[in-house]
Amino acid sequence: MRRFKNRVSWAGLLASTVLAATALAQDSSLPPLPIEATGTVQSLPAKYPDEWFLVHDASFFHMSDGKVYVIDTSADTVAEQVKGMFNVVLMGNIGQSRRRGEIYAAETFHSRGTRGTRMDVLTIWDMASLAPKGEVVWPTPKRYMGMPQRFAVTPIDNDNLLLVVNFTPATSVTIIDLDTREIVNEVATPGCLMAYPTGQRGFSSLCADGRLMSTQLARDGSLIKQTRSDVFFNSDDSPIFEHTAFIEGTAYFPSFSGEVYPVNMQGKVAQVGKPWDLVTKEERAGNWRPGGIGLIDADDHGHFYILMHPDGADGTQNGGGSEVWVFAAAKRERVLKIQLQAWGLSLAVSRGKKPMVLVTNPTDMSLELYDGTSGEYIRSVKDFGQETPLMLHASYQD
Amino acid sequence: MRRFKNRVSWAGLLASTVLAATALAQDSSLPPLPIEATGTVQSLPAKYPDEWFLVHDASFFHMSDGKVYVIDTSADTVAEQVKGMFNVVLMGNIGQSRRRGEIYAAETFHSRGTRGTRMDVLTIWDMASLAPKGEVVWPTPKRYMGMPQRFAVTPIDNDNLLLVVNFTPATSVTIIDLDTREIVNEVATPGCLMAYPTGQRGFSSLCADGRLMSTQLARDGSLIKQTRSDVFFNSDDSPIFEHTAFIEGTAYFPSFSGEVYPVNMQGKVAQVGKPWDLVTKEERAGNWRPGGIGLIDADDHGHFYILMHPDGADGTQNGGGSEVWVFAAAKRERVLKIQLQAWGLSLAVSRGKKPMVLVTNPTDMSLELYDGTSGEYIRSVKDFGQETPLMLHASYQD
Amino acid sequence: MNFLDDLFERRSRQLAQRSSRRGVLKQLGGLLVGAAAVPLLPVARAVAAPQAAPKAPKEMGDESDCDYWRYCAIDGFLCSCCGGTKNSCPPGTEMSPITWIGTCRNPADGRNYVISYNDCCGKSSCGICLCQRDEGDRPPYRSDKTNDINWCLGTASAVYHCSTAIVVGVALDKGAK
Amino acid sequence: MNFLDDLFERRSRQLAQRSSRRGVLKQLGGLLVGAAAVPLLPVARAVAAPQAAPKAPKEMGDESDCDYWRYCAIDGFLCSCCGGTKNSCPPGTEMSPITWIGTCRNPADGRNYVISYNDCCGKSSCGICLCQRDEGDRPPYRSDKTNDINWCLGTASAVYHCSTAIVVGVALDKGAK
Repeated sequence: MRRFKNRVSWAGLLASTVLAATALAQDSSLPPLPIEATGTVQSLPAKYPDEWFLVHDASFFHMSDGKVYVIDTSADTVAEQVKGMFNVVLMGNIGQSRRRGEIYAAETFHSRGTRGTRMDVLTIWDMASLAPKGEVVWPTPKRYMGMPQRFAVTPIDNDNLLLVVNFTPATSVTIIDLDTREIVNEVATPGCLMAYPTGQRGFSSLCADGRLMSTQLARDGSLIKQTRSDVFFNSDDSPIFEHTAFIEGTAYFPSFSGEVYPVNMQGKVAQVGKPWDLVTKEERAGNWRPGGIGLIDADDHGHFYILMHPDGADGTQNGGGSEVWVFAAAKRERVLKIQLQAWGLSLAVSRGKKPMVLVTNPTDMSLELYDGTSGEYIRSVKDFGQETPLMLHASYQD
Repeated sequence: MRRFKNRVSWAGLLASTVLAATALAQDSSLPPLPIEATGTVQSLPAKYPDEWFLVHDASFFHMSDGKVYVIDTSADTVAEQVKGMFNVVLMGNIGQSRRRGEIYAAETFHSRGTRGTRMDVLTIWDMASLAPKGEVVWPTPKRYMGMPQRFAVTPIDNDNLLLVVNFTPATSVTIIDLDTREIVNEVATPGCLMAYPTGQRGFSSLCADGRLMSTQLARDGSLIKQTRSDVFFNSDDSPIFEHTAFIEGTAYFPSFSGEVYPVNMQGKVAQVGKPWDLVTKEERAGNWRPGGIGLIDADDHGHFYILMHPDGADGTQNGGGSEVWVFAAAKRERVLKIQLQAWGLSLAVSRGKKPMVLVTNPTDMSLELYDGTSGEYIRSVKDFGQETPLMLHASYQD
Repeated sequence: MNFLDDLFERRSRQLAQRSSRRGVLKQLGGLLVGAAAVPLLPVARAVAAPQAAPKAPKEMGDESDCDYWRYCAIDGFLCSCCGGTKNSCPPGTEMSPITWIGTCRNPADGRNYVISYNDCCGKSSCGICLCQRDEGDRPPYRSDKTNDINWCLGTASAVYHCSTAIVVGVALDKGAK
Repeated sequence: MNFLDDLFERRSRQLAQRSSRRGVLKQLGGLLVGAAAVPLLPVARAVAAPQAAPKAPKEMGDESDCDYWRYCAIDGFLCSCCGGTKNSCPPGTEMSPITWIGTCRNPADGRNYVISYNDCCGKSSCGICLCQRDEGDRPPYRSDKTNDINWCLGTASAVYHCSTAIVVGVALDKGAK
């Protein structure tokens, strides 16, 4: 601290740096360094390793300059952790296709930065080059803009079709053919939002009236049928989060109050199962509840991970939690509690044999990595230029 | 500090806030609040008071989202200090016309945010409405992009013409008719940069070979004559800053080493006067030097204000200073030293009877206000959403 | 110790406020289908205060404070801190006509008022006085109650700047949200 | 005490680094007039190291550290920290062909090398490892020596992302800058 109170030391610091850099040993008999090529640009593997995450920094204070960083969480230093980035403008959303090696980003431009004509665009990023390889422009701008979501840009049908959620506030889903990169259809989803993959070629949406609506599509993206489920929750009194984790075709939707609704998405129509408790009676007395933005994710071993906080109340549901609880979904059993270093706002879980949990710590907007099996804290990812890394994605979101 | 270590307190904090808001006294016999209009938008005076400044936050970490805040430094709270803002995209520069009540911002857009077609635009902001009232588009993008400058967007000729500096790296000045809002000319300034108002209808530029080049224009913006001065400094060994303060038609250019060059800009051609020392022999021994970005500005009383730091060396010239020194220019006399709270990177001085000095403190990117007469620290302006407020402008830059 | 004060103030703000795009502005009505519609408000239009009334309508508190009564369901940057006021936009922005409605209790008269949270749009994040109060907030599928959506809809620009809180009536009952 | 460490690290970076748009990339030559030109470099092209040489060319230090020898005149975000390397761009960016040349001494062999600081362009500020070393920096009117200019010139996009430091030859003399 003293060095910042001492007003003359800063310049001195600079000067000493210079001296240090020239005071090393040297061997003048070494051959000179060769001339190096200019114009070299790095590339990445077409399929990202399990330890890599996509970190979506919506830049809440500079939304025109949102960023998605590709982060290798297995590395120790920021220079090794950061593999690259791309911009996503104005509260965008992303999706991924493992098969195509592509990342899809729904974003919005204005002809004069923050004003002028609005243009909604799906930008298709090549995972290996991190360069744009195509785009799809909305005929009328209407894409969903808000806090980042996992199921607002969703590939389905073995990644032949891409679904992008719209909100004007009328709700619909734009359907894009990923071979031709053209919009093939727009399906209204009255009163329902988001696009959770359902069956071979369909999706479900959560409805304000406490139902799920399942939409079946034909191969060309045309609408076959829309089916509404029975009412299974009350969005006033017992709301569920729009965030969910998929395990073997079942989507687990947590409720504000600490239950989880398993929804079988393997058929043409979502089948809502019986909810079960995430919390014990004692924990309920302490008002332990789920909370956060990207608050739930799954690993490859049948577990889902969810941010939990005590003293929950009306108003705490978006604030994150102090612990991550891990559940074996099929057994309805909690298998681990991870005490976070400070607090968590969003999380994502890596695929593969050794699940790792990456958590946004909102106290300093760093990311913290935890061992998903032992709960051990591994390391932090910080100082990567982030402002508000509000949504995390495992490198493949199957 | 304890409350952040206590992991359950955050939710409790929220809850108590809610309780506090409902625990106040009430009088139910009061008539109800009237229905209020929607759609109301505030406006500002056409001529800003002396205490107002334009704070240019180039947002170095989010340059697509640069901002200029209009700040009333006479107010105590951020809610009263912030009068409004507008965006300036990608390391823009601004100028002002008191007569027209306009702010000019040179900015750059790309058709896809950070990629696609580049477009350079001068946006004309109405000072009263802070809305854009016109724009001028460059036929070929070439405007100067870099750290913010005071003399890259310069009105001259009683604000009939506006000069905007270009750099490709070829250097030129685009001349805009402010009545018609059209580009009327582009004048090459080979080897010379910036546009310092000179004479009735001209400007001077600083040249790499240590000269000034003065350009005279006709009423329609066409070129009459360009005149190069003698060499008066060496840009390798005795460089001067491109930043300057105008006092009664004379521009004071500080040198890296602590001299100041008075340049009479009242005639058609810049006349370089004899340089004089800003530092005493003792101060020179301590390597007191000027430094910073917007490091010099003038008041209405013949004084200029300059950021100074001790232990100066090659490499410290852009880093700012621990003190502001005030000089009576005509007398070549230092009249005040202001010890800054921590450090200063840029400054601006208000017009009018009571000059006030606003300084960017780079340790927390706040602004600090000092009395220009007594040197007394008045208040800080902070928490206004700033990232890197690198250039400050008094509300009128005559 | 200004550095420390500053730090904790900042951490505090981050903890309390950055955790969500609080609804900023929200939408009238529930199931809007096909196109924007203007549903009926759960509002009894307040009678204008009589001119000669011995008592005047009253509010209390600081409108640049997140705890101010009108902000019970706001989320975003307070326009009061951005050159606007609690019920008007900063210069050069445009007020969104599509909003979310909250019901807040005025502690001065004990009444519940319907508050329309109109966003101001067309300039980027004001960045000042970020205020997150998630009371009654619901996920975005419940669009009439969500604050996670950008409500700069129906404006020339979709860019969010700050949020206002406008009294549009007295609530018929406390439950109306 | 992580909060404090963090704070001071941040302050330190701010003080040392944020104070200027360090030249990032700079331009060959002095008085470019009318159009971009490629002036002669003060460079003796280094002979490629002989294949069977008993000794190999050598560098020392951490290329993600601002103190690394090649960065003597750099200003900006180090591409080494952004998914690139000291002499290559991060994925999906484009290297600017127009650069500023610095002369840095390699402490491993005691030679002065001409370093070309090529910007990588087309994505916004990498935001990592901001490195400001103003040695030899001159104001923008001295464009061959300035680091206050955005050198994303001649690229498809003018948006600055990070800076590289590429060995383009051995300097004829120490004074060449």
